[in-house]
Amino acid sequence: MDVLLKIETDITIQEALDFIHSPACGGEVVFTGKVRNDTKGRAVDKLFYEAYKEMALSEMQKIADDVARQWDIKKLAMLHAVGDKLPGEVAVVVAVSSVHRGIAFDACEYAIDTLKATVPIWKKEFFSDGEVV
Amino acid sequence: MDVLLKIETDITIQEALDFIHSPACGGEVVFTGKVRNDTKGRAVDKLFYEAYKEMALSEMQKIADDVARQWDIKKLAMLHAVGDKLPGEVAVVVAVSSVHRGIAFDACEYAIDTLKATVPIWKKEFFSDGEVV
Amino acid sequence: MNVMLFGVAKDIAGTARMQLPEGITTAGELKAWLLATYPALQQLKSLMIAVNKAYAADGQAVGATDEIAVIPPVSGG
Amino acid sequence: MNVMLFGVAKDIAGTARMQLPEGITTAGELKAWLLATYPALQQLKSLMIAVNKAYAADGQAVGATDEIAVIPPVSGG
Repeated sequence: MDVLLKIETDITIQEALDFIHSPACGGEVVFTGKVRNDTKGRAVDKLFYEAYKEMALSEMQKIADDVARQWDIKKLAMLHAVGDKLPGEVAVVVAVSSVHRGIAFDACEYAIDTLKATVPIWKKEFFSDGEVV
Repeated sequence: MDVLLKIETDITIQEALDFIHSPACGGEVVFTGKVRNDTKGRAVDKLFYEAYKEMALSEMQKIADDVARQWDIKKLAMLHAVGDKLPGEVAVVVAVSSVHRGIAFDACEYAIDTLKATVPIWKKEFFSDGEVV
Repeated sequence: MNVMLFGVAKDIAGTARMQLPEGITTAGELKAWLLATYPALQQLKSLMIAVNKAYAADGQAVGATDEIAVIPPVSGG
Repeated sequence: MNVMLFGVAKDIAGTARMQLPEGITTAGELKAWLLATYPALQQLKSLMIAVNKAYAADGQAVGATDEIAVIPPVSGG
């Protein structure tokens, strides 16, 4: 399985799509997490993402290893943004390609669920009412 | 729920991404089906997709109605290509956006599974050994 | 010529369009007529009839003014 | 200064880095020391210690040459 891991200020869906493209693979599933303009009804101005980058990349590699062990996925890209992100901007992209589509959904959902549970990245929410959480 | 349905010679992932984008939605799931360069070990030169277009759009609308009934999805795009398609080219794109990610995976997988079962579109496979199936 | 044939059904019948045969009044009768007239259709996993762009049950009435389609197993995606 | 603090743990302690306190020899001891020294940390759903970029069990040894991180609940994605 080919793996692209990235934690950078700017990430794009396109670079994930480009990486997972393969004429041998019929199915691609891409999850994109974007900054929402509200959290539980409160307007959000921006988020700030901080990462313990080296460990985060190491935890992402563990997820990739788990995916490779469980499913016949050909390519996997996991990208996470850091720094200030405005509503509508991309925070995370997980993309997989495989010969068949069912496992692509399973692997992609597993990867994003696990990323959110284990990868050392934190967000601060800057609400429009001035509070920061 | 906003819906984009399209059956055309050329479709792109980008137009689906553009359609489902919304600063109110945190999660986007996109399935892309591409032409594979082999089927069960036999090399494929190209596929040809034929659609009963008006009924296909009507069946796609029924899928959209089912999705809207079952999940709180904000936007759904279903695009299918017709005509000659080479290995690596996009055949189908199903994209959804929602506030939360779990239902986005469920809705996207339901939509592509149902599309493949009910929407009147047919493919012919042109194998490199000359056979057409 | 209000009956359209698609995919492998078109290839087996050798035509993309035909007139609704005389005496056929339901979708089920049309399907039976097609299977008898073009026996290769019996090898398909399924053969559906659509009337006015929607899948039709066997008992649904068909007539000369309906848009009728012969639908072999779909294979989109 | 081989202990790094992240996220809300950094905010609560008021520093991004500190020296491993004297007499602390395991990850569990460090966690206990942090919870006692900065009681607001007790309100977090979890507090993990990472040693050399991997999550550490309570019994894992820690020393002055290790890269140690204090990890409050993660919230990426």
